[in-house]
Amino acid sequence: ADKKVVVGYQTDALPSSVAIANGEFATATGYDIDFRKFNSGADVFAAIASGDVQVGYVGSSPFAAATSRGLAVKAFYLASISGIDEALVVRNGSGINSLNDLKGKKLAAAPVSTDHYQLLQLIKSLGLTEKTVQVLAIPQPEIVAAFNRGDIDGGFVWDPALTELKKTGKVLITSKEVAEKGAPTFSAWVVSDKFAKDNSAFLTQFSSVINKYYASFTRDKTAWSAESDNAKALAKLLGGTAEQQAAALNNLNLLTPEAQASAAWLGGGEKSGAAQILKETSQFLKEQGKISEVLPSYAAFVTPDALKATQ
Amino acid sequence: MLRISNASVFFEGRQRKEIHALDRVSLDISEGDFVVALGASGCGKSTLLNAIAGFLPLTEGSITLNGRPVGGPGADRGVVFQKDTLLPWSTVIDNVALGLKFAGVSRKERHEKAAELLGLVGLADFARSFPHELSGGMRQRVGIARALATEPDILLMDEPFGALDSLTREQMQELLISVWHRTGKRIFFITHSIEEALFLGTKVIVMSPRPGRVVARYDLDFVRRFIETQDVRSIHLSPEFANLREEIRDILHSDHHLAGAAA
Amino acid sequence: MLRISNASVFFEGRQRKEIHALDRVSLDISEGDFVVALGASGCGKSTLLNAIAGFLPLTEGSITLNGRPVGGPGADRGVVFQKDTLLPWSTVIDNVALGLKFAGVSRKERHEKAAELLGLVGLADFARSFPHELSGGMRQRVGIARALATEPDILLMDEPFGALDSLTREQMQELLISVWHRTGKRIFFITHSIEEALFLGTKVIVMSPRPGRVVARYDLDFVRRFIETQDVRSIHLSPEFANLREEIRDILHSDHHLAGAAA
Amino acid sequence: MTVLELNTTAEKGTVASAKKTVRPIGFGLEGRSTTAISIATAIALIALWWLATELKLVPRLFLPSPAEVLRQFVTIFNDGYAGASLGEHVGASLFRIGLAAALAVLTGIPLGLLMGLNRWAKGVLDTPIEFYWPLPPLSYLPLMIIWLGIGETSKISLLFLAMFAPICLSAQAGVRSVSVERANAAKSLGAKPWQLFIHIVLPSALPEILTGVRIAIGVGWGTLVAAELIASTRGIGFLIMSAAQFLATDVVFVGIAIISLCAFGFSFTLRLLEKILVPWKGKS
Amino acid sequence: MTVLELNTTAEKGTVASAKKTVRPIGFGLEGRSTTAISIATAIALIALWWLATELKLVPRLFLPSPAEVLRQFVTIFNDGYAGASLGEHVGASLFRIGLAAALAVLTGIPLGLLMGLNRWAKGVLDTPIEFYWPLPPLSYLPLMIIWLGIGETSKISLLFLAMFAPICLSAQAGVRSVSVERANAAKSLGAKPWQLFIHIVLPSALPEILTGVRIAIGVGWGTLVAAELIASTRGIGFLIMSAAQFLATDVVFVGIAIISLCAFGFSFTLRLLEKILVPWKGKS
Ligand SMILES: Nc1ncnc2c1ncn2[C@@H]1O[C@H](COP(=O)(O)OP(=O)(O)OP(=O)(O)O)[C@@H](O)[C@H]1O
Ligand SMILES: Nc1ncnc2c1ncn2[C@@H]1O[C@H](COP(=O)(O)OP(=O)(O)OP(=O)(O)O)[C@@H](O)[C@H]1O
Ligand SMILES: [Mg+2]
Ligand SMILES: [Mg+2]
Repeated sequence: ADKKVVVGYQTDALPSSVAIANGEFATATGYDIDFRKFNSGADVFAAIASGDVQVGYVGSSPFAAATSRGLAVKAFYLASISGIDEALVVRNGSGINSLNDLKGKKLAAAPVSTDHYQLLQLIKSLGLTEKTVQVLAIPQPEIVAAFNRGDIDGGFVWDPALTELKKTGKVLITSKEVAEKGAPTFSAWVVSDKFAKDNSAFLTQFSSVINKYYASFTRDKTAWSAESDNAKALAKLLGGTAEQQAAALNNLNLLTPEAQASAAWLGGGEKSGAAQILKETSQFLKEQGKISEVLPSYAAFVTPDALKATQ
Repeated sequence: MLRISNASVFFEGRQRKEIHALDRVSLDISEGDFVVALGASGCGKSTLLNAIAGFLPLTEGSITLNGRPVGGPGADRGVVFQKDTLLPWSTVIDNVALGLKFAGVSRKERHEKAAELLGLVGLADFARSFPHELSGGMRQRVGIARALATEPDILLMDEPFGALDSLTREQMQELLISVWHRTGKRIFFITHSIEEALFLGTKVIVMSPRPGRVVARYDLDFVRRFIETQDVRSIHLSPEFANLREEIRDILHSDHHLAGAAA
Repeated sequence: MLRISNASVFFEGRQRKEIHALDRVSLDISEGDFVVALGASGCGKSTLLNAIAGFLPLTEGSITLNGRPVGGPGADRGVVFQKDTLLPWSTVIDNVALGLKFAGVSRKERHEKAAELLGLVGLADFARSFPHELSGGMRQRVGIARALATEPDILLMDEPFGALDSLTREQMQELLISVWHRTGKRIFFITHSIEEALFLGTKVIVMSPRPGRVVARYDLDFVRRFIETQDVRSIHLSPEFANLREEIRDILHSDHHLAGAAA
Repeated sequence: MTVLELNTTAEKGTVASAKKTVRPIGFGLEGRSTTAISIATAIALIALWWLATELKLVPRLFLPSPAEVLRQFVTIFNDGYAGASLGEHVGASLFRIGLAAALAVLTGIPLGLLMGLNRWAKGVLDTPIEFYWPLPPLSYLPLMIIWLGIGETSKISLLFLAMFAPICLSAQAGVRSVSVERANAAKSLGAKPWQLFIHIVLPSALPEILTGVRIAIGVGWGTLVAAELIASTRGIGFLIMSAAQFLATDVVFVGIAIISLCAFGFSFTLRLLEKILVPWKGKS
Repeated sequence: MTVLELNTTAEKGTVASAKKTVRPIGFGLEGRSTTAISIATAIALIALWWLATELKLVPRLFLPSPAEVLRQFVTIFNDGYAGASLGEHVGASLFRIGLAAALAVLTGIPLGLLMGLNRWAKGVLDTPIEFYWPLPPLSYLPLMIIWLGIGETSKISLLFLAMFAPICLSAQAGVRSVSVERANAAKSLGAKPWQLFIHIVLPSALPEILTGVRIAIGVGWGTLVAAELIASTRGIGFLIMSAAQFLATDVVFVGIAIISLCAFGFSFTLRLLEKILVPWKGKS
């Protein structure tokens, strides 16, 4: 393998992560792949901008922030879209029983996560503002600590924090439901434009590997149970326990390769779902004063090419 | 009474050799005594003084003050050091008033007292100067004023006049004699000047080095004679004085070629 | 030749008053001169020495060495300080060898030289000790050995024998005279002992304080007489010596009540 | 041997008053001001920054131009950022750092001195300090929240912990530079232990303590972002983090500039304090 | 006035050799060991921890019991964690800290001393140091990634920056404690500027420098997690953060314990170094 590539990933549980652990991405593409773990999408983008990382896994919120600032990257594979793997959990005894009780409460989500975006969107859709509902942007371990202590009333989180919060609280609304209310999100594999231009074959093979694992996951539930080798491999790679990983996988909302490549998600240029979500997210972030510009079109940041080539 | 009995001190030297700095020295300092220690450089004078002051434990022997063993330093024994130990961050007057401050004397009172003492040692003009702005001799005089300020029972003075010119030295000697005479304080005084020792001491001990021991003791009354007559010159020129000077000189010279040179 | 012309120094004192430490002092130190400065405490002796050494700029006047103005300290002028300036982290022998180290002399050679000098000042046994393990007088002798080690053209010595007992002092005086005689070095020497000044100096300047100025100068040859006869006692007892001593004594005493006391 | 001159008349008559005074030639800097050079350097650095952005050596995203940062500063100054005005951000951070620093100074100095003097104090306190101090604040953030909540207490505690150790360590080291002779002199003048402590040990150790405080304040600012990760809604650290997460580099730069300015103010005060409190340094 | 005794015979005859020697009564601790007290304190603290978990004062999720942590340690020791063995994690962190510390010492000490001595060095370097040093590493982490990439360079640079300033600041402060007289003495002995630097300034400033290095190493460990946030694949900071993401508090505690242990090792070495290098402190 004389060609080198550095890929940034995060600790999300995805079926394809097993291929990171067992080296299948490398064998399938023939590239020397250096996988690096990042803690947030913002860090991934910083690394892509430095030129040290060519391919990365990110959520739609940091993606929107980065592209709005002019970073030349493209999403070539949608790893997942809003599912029930992320949810707003409220603390027992917080007095929140429905969405109507949120006024005057303290809620939290991890900074620049899609959760944070969805939580803010949710509040807006309820006709509330950040003046009436306090939204704290804190990392997940800290959310769990503050939740347990009773300092916050709810948290919009994913696993393992989700499982942890559910022990003393209940799910108020899931990410999927918020998406249906008009604030969809996704997570995607992105590639820097520069690298994409000369390495389309790599991206195709990379996508094929993901496809293979996603197919296995939808087909064969026992191969992905808590006792399975796959779950153990994930735990070893990402941390946590096999049970945590298996549970997290089950809450994913995955798209088929065909659906992704269609005009609805990546193939529709400006009208494709991913580009739309980016634009909406950017608009929202601008309203929030987090970013200063919204581009007229986000079509340049999505491409169905790699996926089409796998079919 | 301050009683030193059989005091011995060994220091740890280089290469595991001990340095025998003080060898079974016995000495009593009673009410009204003005004891002067004389001896070659390195013979243990400062070591003896440090032990009395409580800065140094003895290897053997004991030092008691009015019957109780000396445990550590205390305000009952005022010390004038061979080395400059003024506080660089305090003005001269505050340095002199330091002991009074420790004793809880009010600022006004202690400054009055300190100013008076500074006048006595000829530094009235330098009350607000800092020690580093003084000459070596002036710093020494500040140290003397500081030790006098608290009026300790015993004054321990380590070559206090070593850095002074002859005139200032004579004036300081007279000042010290008058303080001693007026208050009846006990004084333990180190000097390397035979004349000074003879002129000041009611008891003079002559020490010799390696190991540091007392080789001669004298009871003298030149100082009392001075108090009566106030005539320095006649004392210095008296035959007894000259004879004693030569005698002590011989003792010191007979001992060693150069202090410290012999093993 | 070292030429001091009209050197004046003002220090900034407390409350914006200047201290006039040196007032238009002129002095030449030529080949073979042994110049001794004598005067009351605080009269500006150390100030003059510091200016020659290059530690202190002049307010007015100039100091030139062989025609070139003195810019700062240098190895051509060796200094023995009034204060202890030994390096606490070096052994005695390394302290003595410091200047040789600076000059790039090999370790073996400089230790040999330093050991020899330590022998001369009577501290051969203490080569491996640290300064804090020495007595005050011993430290002073190490300082002298250190200044001699680099064989500077001019030796500037600020009360080098102040902390020494009379015996050691005499031995050190003789040592210094022999060094001076053997090498023809120029020496500028500060002392507060009239006898020492008369015995050592070929030129003696007498200074008086506030402002510090030269009030008398003498050309003497007692030291040369000593070199010929090696008889200290006869010099000290000679009538010329006694007369001069009284004369200088009178000059010093006539001046002030207590140096520094007058405004 | 003759009296050469007894020039009591020739040389008497004092030189006219109000003379230029001299000082012993110092060592190193001794009073000479470096402000002009520092300002020149600052200007040069800003010019370099401007040049780098002008020549597009670095993508705008990662090194905004001075003009952009200034513009962003004005915007934030007028409109605030992330739900609070600039004043509120700065005020919140200054309050936290200031309070934590005050607490660290008030506890760190006496405890450090005590540890330098007393075997028991040293033995008992050494273990916990050596243990907690090198721990990365990020690693125990959740613990701080569990124990102290998400309010000001935990943020200030975190800052306090970061600042306490450098102060305490330098106070300890300072005690070792008290000369034995000076302590002995004070004891002979009748100093009780607490007087020795206040009048000898403290001033002797002061230069080292002040260095420790300067370092501590730097460490404190450095920990600000970590502290304000704890569920903040305002603070400069919070501002920087929110901006960094959205790759708003210009806002990050505004935050950095503000921290620099504040830190510079602190540092300036401390230098002044050093000049006032320890003018004798190097002269003892 | 008569000679009382000339007891040259009575008192001569030396006392038997190999006598107990004495030392001047020191100040503060002076050599008395505090190890026993420290160990007792450590044991007491662990007992307290055990008790707190036994009585369930804090949820297990946030304060695992000593036994659990020990068990987890054994597991990690045997199986590694997050794709690397324990040895690799520790090795990677020690390498980074060690290299950064070495660089900081090698540059910080000479530059700091130079800044204490030279007006130009001070003027030029003061600005950038005063500027960067209080900046929270987390705030410029993204910039470091962008400028220096995600390799070892950016991690080591971050640690270096954190450690450089305390060392440089204390070296600067150390210069101010060089006594003018001592420097003058050396100059009169013919010391060239660089000799003055090496033989007088450096040893005089050494005690303060060593304190600075101790503080710097603490700061370095404290910055480790931040440094290893940058796309690491191993390192104790990485281990802690990975574990924290999964709320694996027992693993976090293992990481904390390892950091404490390593830091203790460093600190111990430095104390030893201090004893060897500056035995004269307080005696000059
Ligand atoms: N750095 C300084 N700042 C202010 N005044 C000073 C300074 N150094 C010396 N002086 C003053 O200058 C005068 C002369 O001091 P100098 O040290 O030259 O005296 P000296 O003749 O050496 O006295 P001694 O025999 O006591 O050492 C004194 O009045 C002293 O207070
Ligand atoms: N702390 C120490 N460690 C080791 N040896 C020491 C220590 N202090 C003093 N000595 C040794 O003890 C001996 C006596 O020293 P001391 O200071 O008592 O002499 P001294 O009579 O005061 O001499 P001087 O007149 O020169 O001051 C010397 O040989 C000295 O080297
Ligand atoms: Mg002595
Ligand atoms: Mg002098």
